[in-house]
This record gives sequence, structure tokens and C-alpha cells, in this order.
Amino acid sequence: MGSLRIPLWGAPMDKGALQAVRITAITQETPTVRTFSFFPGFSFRPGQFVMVTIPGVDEIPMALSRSDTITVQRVGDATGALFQTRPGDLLGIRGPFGNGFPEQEGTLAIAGGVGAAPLRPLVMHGLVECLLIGARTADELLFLPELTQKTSVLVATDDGSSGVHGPVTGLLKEIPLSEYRQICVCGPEKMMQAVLQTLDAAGMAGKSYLSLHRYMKCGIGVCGSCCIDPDGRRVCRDGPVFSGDSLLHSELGKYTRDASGRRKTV
Amino acid sequence: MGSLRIPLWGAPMDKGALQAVRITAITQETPTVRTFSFFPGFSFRPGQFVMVTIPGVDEIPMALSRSDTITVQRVGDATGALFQTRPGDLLGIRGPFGNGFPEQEGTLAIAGGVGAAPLRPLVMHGLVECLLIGARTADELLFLPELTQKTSVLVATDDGSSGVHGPVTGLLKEIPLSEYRQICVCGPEKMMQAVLQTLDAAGMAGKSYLSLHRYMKCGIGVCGSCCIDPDGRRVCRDGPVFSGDSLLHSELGKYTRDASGRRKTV
Amino acid sequence: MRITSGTVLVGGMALSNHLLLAAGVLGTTGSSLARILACGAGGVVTKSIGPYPCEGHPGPCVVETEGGLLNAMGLPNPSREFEGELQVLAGKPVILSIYGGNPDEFRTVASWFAGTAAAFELNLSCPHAAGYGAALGTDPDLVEACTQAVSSLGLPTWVKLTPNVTDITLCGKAAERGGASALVAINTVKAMRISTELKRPVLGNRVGGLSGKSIFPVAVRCVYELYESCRIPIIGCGGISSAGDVIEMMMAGASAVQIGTAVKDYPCIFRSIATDLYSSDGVPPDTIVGCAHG
Amino acid sequence: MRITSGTVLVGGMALSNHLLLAAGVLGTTGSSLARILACGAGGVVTKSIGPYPCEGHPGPCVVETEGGLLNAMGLPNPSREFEGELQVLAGKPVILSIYGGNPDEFRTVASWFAGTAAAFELNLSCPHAAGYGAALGTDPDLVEACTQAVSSLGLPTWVKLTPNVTDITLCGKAAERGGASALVAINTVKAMRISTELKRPVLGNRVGGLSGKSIFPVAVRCVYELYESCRIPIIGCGGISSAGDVIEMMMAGASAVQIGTAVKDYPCIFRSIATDLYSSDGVPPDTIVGCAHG
Ligand SMILES: Cc1cc2nc3c(=O)[nH]c(=O)nc-3n(C[C@H](O)[C@H](O)[C@H](O)COP(=O)(O)OP(=O)(O)OC[C@H]3O[C@@H](n4cnc5c(N)ncnc54)[C@H](O)[C@@H]3O)c2cc1C
Ligand SMILES: Cc1cc2nc3c(=O)[nH]c(=O)nc-3n(C[C@H](O)[C@H](O)[C@H](O)COP(=O)(O)OP(=O)(O)OC[C@H]3O[C@@H](n4cnc5c(N)ncnc54)[C@H](O)[C@@H]3O)c2cc1C
Ligand SMILES: Cc1cc2nc3c(=O)[nH]c(=O)nc-3n(C[C@H](O)[C@H](O)[C@H](O)COP(=O)(O)O)c2cc1C
Ligand SMILES: Cc1cc2nc3c(=O)[nH]c(=O)nc-3n(C[C@H](O)[C@H](O)[C@H](O)COP(=O)(O)O)c2cc1C
Ligand code: FES
Ligand code: FES
Repeated sequence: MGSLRIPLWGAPMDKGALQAVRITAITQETPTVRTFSFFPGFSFRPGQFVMVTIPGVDEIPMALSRSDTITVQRVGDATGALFQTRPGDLLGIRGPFGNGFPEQEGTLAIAGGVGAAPLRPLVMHGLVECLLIGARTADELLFLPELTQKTSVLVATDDGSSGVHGPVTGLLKEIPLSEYRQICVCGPEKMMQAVLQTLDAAGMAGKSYLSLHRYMKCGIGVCGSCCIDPDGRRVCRDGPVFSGDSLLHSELGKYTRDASGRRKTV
Repeated sequence: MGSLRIPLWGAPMDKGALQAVRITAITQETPTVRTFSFFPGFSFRPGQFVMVTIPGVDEIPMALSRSDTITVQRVGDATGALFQTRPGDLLGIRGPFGNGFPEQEGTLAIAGGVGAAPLRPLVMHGLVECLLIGARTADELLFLPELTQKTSVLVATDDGSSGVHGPVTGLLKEIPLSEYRQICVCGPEKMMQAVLQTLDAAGMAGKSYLSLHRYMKCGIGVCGSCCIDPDGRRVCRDGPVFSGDSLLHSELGKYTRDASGRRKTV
Repeated sequence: MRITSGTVLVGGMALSNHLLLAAGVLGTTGSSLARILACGAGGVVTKSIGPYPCEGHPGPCVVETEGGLLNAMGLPNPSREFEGELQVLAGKPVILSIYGGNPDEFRTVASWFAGTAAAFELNLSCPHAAGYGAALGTDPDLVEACTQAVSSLGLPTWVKLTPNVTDITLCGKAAERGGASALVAINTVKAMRISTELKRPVLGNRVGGLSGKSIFPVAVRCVYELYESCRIPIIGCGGISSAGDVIEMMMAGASAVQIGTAVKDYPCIFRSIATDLYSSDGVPPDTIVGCAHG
Repeated sequence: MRITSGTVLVGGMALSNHLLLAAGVLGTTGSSLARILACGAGGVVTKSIGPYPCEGHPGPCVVETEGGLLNAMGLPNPSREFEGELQVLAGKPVILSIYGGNPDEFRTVASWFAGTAAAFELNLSCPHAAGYGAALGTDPDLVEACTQAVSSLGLPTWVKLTPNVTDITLCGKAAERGGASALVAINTVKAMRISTELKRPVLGNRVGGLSGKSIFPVAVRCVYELYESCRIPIIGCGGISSAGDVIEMMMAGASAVQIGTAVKDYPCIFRSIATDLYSSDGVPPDTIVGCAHG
């Protein structure tokens, strides 16, 4: 998938081991999202993720928003505990894992909520020609000033407080999809499903790349908790980025599985 | 010790594992010595040895006389069992181990009995200018026709049935020792001790290399059974070839240790 | 050395080859198990299913070590709802791995799946689940009772043993008395790594189980010991990653093998091992099973 | 992370650092032990010495495996004649490793060396010597009795434990009851490799013990478990090959460590580990021993 366009930053890491990093800064990005900067950073490819250990609490997957940052939405126990940390505290990191987005110029990026995190490096390295970004409200729009400097940005909010009123899919109608070499997508499951349907209708499913979220326990492709139907691919290892056409008849948007492996409707 | 003058033959081997080889031929060299040819052979440096397993019996160290032969004197249980094998039978091999002789032209070689085995490759590759070879009797002289084709040979026998009557040291008097770049020695312990004394008296101990025999169990430097006094060097790993001057005040010629580690006078 | 291919009859199952997926590795969903079968496995063992749904231990659950993997998953499983996963696998060589806290729980879970699974494998060996797995599997009497509770249902019953005991043959013999159709050896070796930077054990559960190449010599030894003491077939497991490893396990006494950790890097390892393992001019497999005991 | 250097008081010994040579590795002769001390070891444990001279098992006695070594030396030793070897080591931190078939034999051997050795280490753990080592060391009552027989002589008595038991803490507690000054964990893990070409186990003794990197996670787990159950100091052993490994063992609960297999490739590993381990601005060692239990 795409050759290496973006130089790898930072030190290569012993991916197998749990490495400790020290939090150097915590930035409040939006009311619910914070970026945690840490040291040392390490080389990665945009779209790759790390398994982050909050010592004594749990380990959770997080996309890298830079070589030395993760950008986290507070949703439950582990993210809650992460929000309790301070600069100077230690985290455990395994990774980076997964395949990442193809690195091509002429990319259309579509981000929903904290899904902007894995897309950020693509934008900042000038590969993204246009970015569609959506959030619940204007103040939940992530990285906006920074991203606007690097690419043309179209905005949608659920409450209409900024840009188009409604889901980010609404913006898709205005876009000449076939002019882009590829379309990279990350956001909530329902949003990605809607985007994929639109792209498929436009014949662009094969040129689109979606970054999926599934419950991850190992991150390295051994435990099976992140496998998707119907082909059993592992989101952690065969993904998290999959081409849109390979997801057309999948569980995407229909159901997912929880920590115990029970299915739950999306 | 010496740069690589002799090309390495055969396949490199996984030194750690026990590899099976098949006996392809058995040659009666002398009344008590046989050469066992096997397949496959492997790359080695002259003076290195292998640990040879006679399945179900024992494992014993043997110098390589070629990349695919060992030349064995029958002395006890394991060598006796080896003499019972036939072409087609399997042996186990670990190695090659140890450091080998420096590979320099202008070598004087001194062989006693089956000690000719590790010196044979040096001679056959044209590094040996002169070979002094000793044995109990004329028919125990090893590899004689072959060696005579490659170098000038002086012979001594204990019973006088060929060459000079008496030990191989007797030949040393006739030799202009200082004209050789190095002196490589392998033979019975008492013979090596006598040779080393003569060489030391001639100021040549620092240019001589002796291949030692000690009881070996692991061959890789972990068990400690082959260590020599007073410095605890391991014959299997730090040797088996040692420079003469480093052996001047050692246990050489005085005592050795048996399988249990008990000292016994040489 | 190669062996001839053909149907493998072992522990009440007829498999297309000697290579099975080990329990708990990519075995949480039906589609994942189907993928492994499509990748050339002769049979698949599911994730261990218990009497209640379980979310497993807090993370980290898995960490790589030199030559192996350390895990403490904590037996996450959807319990009875796993039936849904098995639908896509109807008629396939699926062995349902079961765990429970006592013989009754084992039997209950087995009875749920008596219509869908081809055989059962009793997890009496997981080293990091308090009250389950090896907590029972280190006591020969409990091994016998749990085996008995399931084998009496009439389906092939395999018993998976832990190496973390003084004498694994006592547990093997207990399973045999309980009516086991086969023994599976081994589950992971109890182990731990500590993060010196975080000053705490790496795994959320602190203690876990070591798998992969590191434990292969331990697994060979266990299979060898069981072959000397038991009459039912043994399925070798632990650190297998090549056709040579399979032959070695068979010579130790294994009639078939399971592969776990090595599947991680290459799910189709079953096909590539089979390519190396089988040949029409190979020797019959029966002639090498246990031949190292001669 | 680094620690400060200084005299290490452990199990009745005062050592110049935390790094000891493990029993049976380059420990057959006095000059070899002296070489290891000259290479920076804080103390050396001898080859295990028994009541009678022993030639050991037929070869092969050692074979390399991925990430480790498999050995079945069979306790070769010169018995009482070993006194001669110790002469060059007078006054040095030498721990005499002892094996025996019963408490009396342990005591007999210990009494021979009561004047020359600084401490004793009881080999109740070798996994491949019928009637010795783990044959006794898997039975807590025998562990206690053997320990008692030696500790009553009044010299520091260390007891080396086997990981090949269901619960290592039972043996640790038994040694503690018997008056042990320290526990050493672990001896090798029972294992086997088979030569598929020769169709027989590689080792002359068939079964042997696995050492080296492969067993490090098992050793850490054993030390961790012992630290939770026993009060006497623990000396960690098994697969240690770097300063990081030493720190990890100490955090698990070890007050000092022993190094065996890693000495093979580099006898002066003691010096190089010490260089990485100690620093004048490091933390005091006492603050990290057992700190992973927090
Ligand atoms: C590849 C990948 C990349 C991700 N990147 C980001 C990111 O950059 N920023 C961000 O804020 N979030 C990201 N997430 C989602 C993030 O992992 C979850 O929000 C987090 O795990 C929630 O943990 P919790 O304990 O706080 O919530 P919980 O209360 O435990 O659960 C809330 C929800 O979070 C999800 N979740 C919980 N644990 C896991 C887990 N181990 N694996 C996957 N999902 C889980 C489940 O859907 C669950 O219902 C990513 C997820 C994946 C799979
Ligand atoms: C590096 C090295 C290279 C050797 N090369 C050759 C060679 O090329 N040709 C040859 O004929 N012999 C060679 N030997 C000697 C050979 O290893 C012994 O002759 C052989 O081990 C005897 O075994 P056995 O069971 O027949 O005799 P045993 O009856 O067991 O013992 C006879 C004597 O052989 C020696 N010996 C026995 N076992 C061992 C052992 N494991 N390690 C070392 N010595 C042992 C002892 O001195 C013993 O007293 C070499 C030895 C060494 C150390
Ligand atoms: C991530 C993971 C999860 C596992 N889960 C289970 C399980 O649920 N039940 C079980 O019996 N064994 C389980 N095991 C043990 C394996 O089935 C196997 O016995 C062990 O890993 C040794 O084989 P390997 O070295 O080929 O992996 C698990 C192993 C791993 C690595
Ligand atoms: C060749 C060899 C010989 C050993 N001999 C003994 C012994 O005589 N007594 C003993 O208690 N342990 C013996 N051991 C075990 C070691 O002392 C140590 O416990 C084990 O090897 C684990 O440590 P390591 O991984 O650092 O080698 C021996 C180990 C090896 C490899
Ligand atoms: S998280 Fe374990 S296989 Fe993907
Ligand atoms: S034979 Fe073992 S150290 Fe040399």
C-alpha cells in the first residue's frame, strides 16, 4: 500500500517489549479531548497505533497523532485514568503496530471527531489536498488551526455551530471525488459506514482507506479479539486501515464485539 | 591468530545443534587408526575439532582431518563403538569448535601418532615446509604417502622400524628452528611437553602452537571440564591450540583431569 | 524427513492433516476460525469458553519476550453466545475448548455445544486464571472428575495439560482414567516479566504464561514423558513453528500437533508447514510417532 | 536505571558486588573459579560436589537450542578431592555447591569443606540426576531435612530450588524452616530435544535441563512468588545476561543474582554487567529489591 513518502521520525522501537515513556506535556484540544506528549517518540507511519498502558489500570489502543503524541477522547475507565495523569508521569507503550494509510499526494481526508488524530500526520506532511472534518460542535473540532494552514478544510458540525449543519457526509456531495488519488477516512463507525456508502455509489470504494476501531487486547495479531466478519481479518495486524471495497460486505456499521467477544450492534 | 589463508570448504553449519552425518567410507590407515569419511562435510579451519556422537554410546572430541573426515585411534569404549560402525551408519556432529592453528606459510609441523590428524590440512594446503612425524612403529605412521607429496618429511619411530630410532624430539636437533615462521605441534602429552622444552631452549616457544587434549564434555566452553591450570583457560573454547609460551608454566605434561574432574598424572 | 499425507485419525476425530490451531489464538470468532481452516489447518480449537461471559484481565494482556510471548488474557469469552460464532463452521473440524470452576461447570458448557462442536478440549491448564485452568489441572483427582463429567456426554474429549506441575504424567493418567480421548500437551509455562522502568510486572495480571519457541524443549519433554505413561494419543503443542518441529514432536510421541504463537506472524503457516512436511515418498506417520523412545 | 555499588550482604556472605557465578558452569577447577573472580564476579559457586566421585552422564551432555542451552551433565565431580582445587581460592568468596541422596550425605560433604568454603549451596534442584537434586527437591519434607542437616553446621546455607514443581513456594518455605540463609532460584527447566535424523533424544541422558535466555521469564516468576512467601533473601538465577536483567530480578525480589549460561560466550560478563549496573548516582540497591510487588 503506497511507498514511503514520509520520512520516519524518532528512534526505531523494540516493538515487542513494553517501553516506558514520560509525559512531557498535556494539551487540552477540545472540551473532551487532550493531547499527551511524551518522550521518547519513535518512528511510525501515519495511521499506525500504539498500545498505551496506564500503569495499574489497563492498556488501550491509540493512534499516533505525531511521533510523540496521542490525542485522546475521554470515554471510560482507562481514558479517564489517563486524564488524571500529569506531566512527569510514566506510561507504557507497545508498538507502533498496524499498517497505516498509503502515503500518496492528492489525498482527500475525511475525519470525524477524534478520528482526526491518525489523519493529522498525513495532512501535516502535505499529502492531503482537501480535508473534510466533522464534530458534534464547533469546539470539538480537532487540530483546526494547524490543519487549515496545511490544506483546504471543509467543516461540518452536528449542531451547526460551525460549517455545514449535520454529519460530515453532507460535505461529500460538493466534492469532485474522482479527482483525488485516494480518500482516507477515520471517524465513528456510523459515520464511516455512511461515507463508504457514498464513496461506493460514486465508484470510489476501491480508492478509499478506512481506519477501523475494534476491541483490541494484544495489538499484535494473536488473541483474535479484533477480528472482523466475514473474513476474519485482524484489525490490529491486517489493518487498522482497510481499503473500502474490502469492507463493503463486512460487519462495518452493523456490529462489533466487546471485551468478552459478544456482539453488540453499532 | 593468523589471517585466513585456506579457503573454507563445505557448508557452514549450525554449530549449536546436533547434526547427523552419514558415514560414506571407512579407511584403515594403520593397524589402530581408521579414517571415517562422512556426508555432508562443512567448513572448518585446520586444528578445529568436532564433538562426535556415536548414537547411544557417548560423544567424544575429534579433530577434523579433512572437511568431511575424522581420523580415529581406537582407545576405549566410544572409539571402540565407532570402529563397529559401517558405511551408511549415522553419527551426530556438533561443531566445528575451537580456534585452530594460525595459517601461515613457512610452518614447521611436528606430529606424534594420531596427532597428525589436525596437522594434515595444514600440510595439504602447502603451508608446511617441513614435517617431523613420529609413531610407535613404521606401520603406525599416519598419512605418510600423502604428506610426503606435499612437504619434506622427517620420520622417527619408537622401535626404529622407520627413520630415526626414538621419540620425534630426536629429529629436532637437526632442524634450523629459527628459519620457520611458526611451529605447529600435536601429539601425545609427554611428546608435546618434550617438544616445548626444546623449543623454549631455542627461544622459539613464542612462535610455537600446540594443540592440547583435555577431557571435554560440552565443547563450547560452559561446563569447565577441559580447563587447564594455572589460568583456567578452556581447551575447547580458548584452545585447543595455544601458543607455546603461554603453556610454559602450565599443567601441560604434569597432570590432566578425568571425567569426574580428578587429577591424574600424565 | 517427510511423511505421507492422508486422513489423520486422532482422539475421535478425522482430520485432513496433523496441524491444528491451538486454543485461544485467533479463536474468538467464527470467521477467524474459518480463515485458519482456509489457511490449511486440519482442525481448529476455539478460544476457551466458560460458564459465564468474561472480559478477561486488564491489560497489558500480551507482551513479546525474546523467543516467545507472555500472555495473561484471563479467559475472555462470550460464554453460550459463542454458539452464534460456530454457525459458519457447521460440519468443520472444530474442537470446542472449555473451562469451568468444577466438573459441573465443565459439563454444562459442554452440553450447550454438544450439537455443534465435533469434540471438546478441557482447559485444565491455563496458568493465570484464579479458580480455573491449572487451578484444577494440577490436582489429578479434579482432572479425572472434570474429564469424566464431559467424556460421559459421548463426544471425543481431549484434555489439555499444564507443564507447571511436578509430574505431568500423574495428570495425564488421571485424564485417561476419566475417559479422555486424547491428551494435549502443553499449555503455557507460568512466567513473568517486569518493566524496570514502570517498576511493576508488565502484564495487568502480573503473572502469565510463556508460549512460543522458548518453550518447545519443555513441550517435547512433556510429550515424551506422557508417551511413556499413557496409552491414549497425545497432541503436541508448544513452540512449534516448522515441519522439523512437527516431526520432532511426533518422534517424542505426538499423533498430531497444535500451533499457537507461530500463527501470529503468518496465519497461513499451516499450509507452509504442510508443504514441507508431506511428500508422497515420505514415511508413514505411524512409523515415527514415539520412535525416539526406542 | 542504575544502582550504587558497595559491599553486598546476602545470605551470610559479604560480596563485592551482586553478581555470582552459577553452580556447574566453569566451576570444576580452582583455576577456572579464580579466573571468574578475576573477571569481576562478586562470588563463585562451585560445581556440585557429591559424596562419591562421579563421571556424569554419557554424552552428548550439552546442546544449544534457540535462546538457550540444554544440558544433562549428570553431576560429574571429584568428590572430596575437590579440596585440592580450593587451595588456590583460600579466603575468596567461594560457595560450595553440594548434592547428596539424603540428609546425611549432604552433611557429610558439607563437613569435608567446612574449613575451606565460605558458604554452602544445596543442589536440591538438578532435574536430570536420578536419586539426587530435584528427586529430593520436589518434596518439601526432604528439602527441610537436607537443609537442616547442613545449616546445623553453622555456616551460611543456601538452598537452590527447582522450577519443576507445582508450587515453588512450598519448597522455599521448607528450606526456610530448615534454617536456610538464602534461597537460590532457579535451577534448569526440565526439557528435551530430539534429533529427528538420529531418531533419538539429543542428550545421552535423554532428558535434561534448559538454561539461558529462554527461561528468564520463568525465573523472574519464581523469584517473585518466593518473595511473596518467604522472608530469607533470594538469589535470582536463570537466563540473566545483562544489567537490565539484573535490575528486573532485583525488582522481582532478588538480593543478588547468579549467572551461568551467559558466561559461556564471555567469561568476563561480570565485569561488563557491573559497568552497566553500577553508578555513583544510582539508587541504593535496597530500594529496588522487591519493588515490583508494590
Ligand atoms: C486502532 C485504534 C486507534 C484508536 N485511536 C484513538 C485515538 O487516537 N484517540 C482516542 O481517543 N481513541 C482512540 N481509539 C479508541 C480508544 O481505544 C478507546 O476509546 C479506549 O480504549 C476507551 O477505553 P476506556 O477504558 O476509557 O473506555 P471503556 O469504558 O473501557 O470503553 C468505552 C468504549 O471504548 C472502546 N474500547 C475500550 N477498550 C478498548 C480496547 N482495548 N480496544 C478498543 N476499543 C476499546 C469500546 O468501544 C468501549 O465500548 C482507538 C481505537 C483503536 C482500535
Ligand atoms: C580437541 C581434541 C581433538 C582430538 N582429536 C582426536 C583425533 O583426531 N583422533 C583421535 O583418535 N583422538 C582424538 N582425540 C582424543 C579422543 O577424543 C579420545 O581418544 C576419545 O575421546 C577416547 O574415547 P573412548 O571412549 O574410546 O576412550 P575411553 O576409554 O573413554 O578413554 C580413554 C582416554 O581417552 C580420553 N578421553 C575419553 N573421553 C574423552 C573426552 N570426552 N574428551 C577428551 N578425551 C577423552 C581420556 O584421556 C581417556 O583416558 C582428541 C581429543 C581432543 C580433546
Ligand atoms: C494469546 C494466547 C491465548 C491463549 N488462550 C488459551 C485458551 O483460551 N485456552 C487454552 O487452553 N490455551 C490458551 N493458550 C495456550 C495455547 O493454546 C498453547 O497451549 C500455548 O500457547 C503453547 O503453544 P504455542 O507455543 O504454539 O503458542 C493461549 C495462548 C496464547 C498465546
Ligand atoms: C552446563 C551446566 C551445568 C550445570 N551444573 C549445575 C550443578 O552442578 N549444580 C547446580 O546446582 N546447577 C547446575 N547448573 C544450573 C545453573 O547453575 C543455573 O541454575 C541454570 O543454568 C540457570 O541459569 P543460567 O540460565 O544463567 O544458566 C548447570 C547449568 C549448566 C548450563
Ligand atoms: S488485538 Fe489481538 S488479534 Fe488484534
Ligand atoms: S568441554 Fe566444557 S568447557 Fe570445555
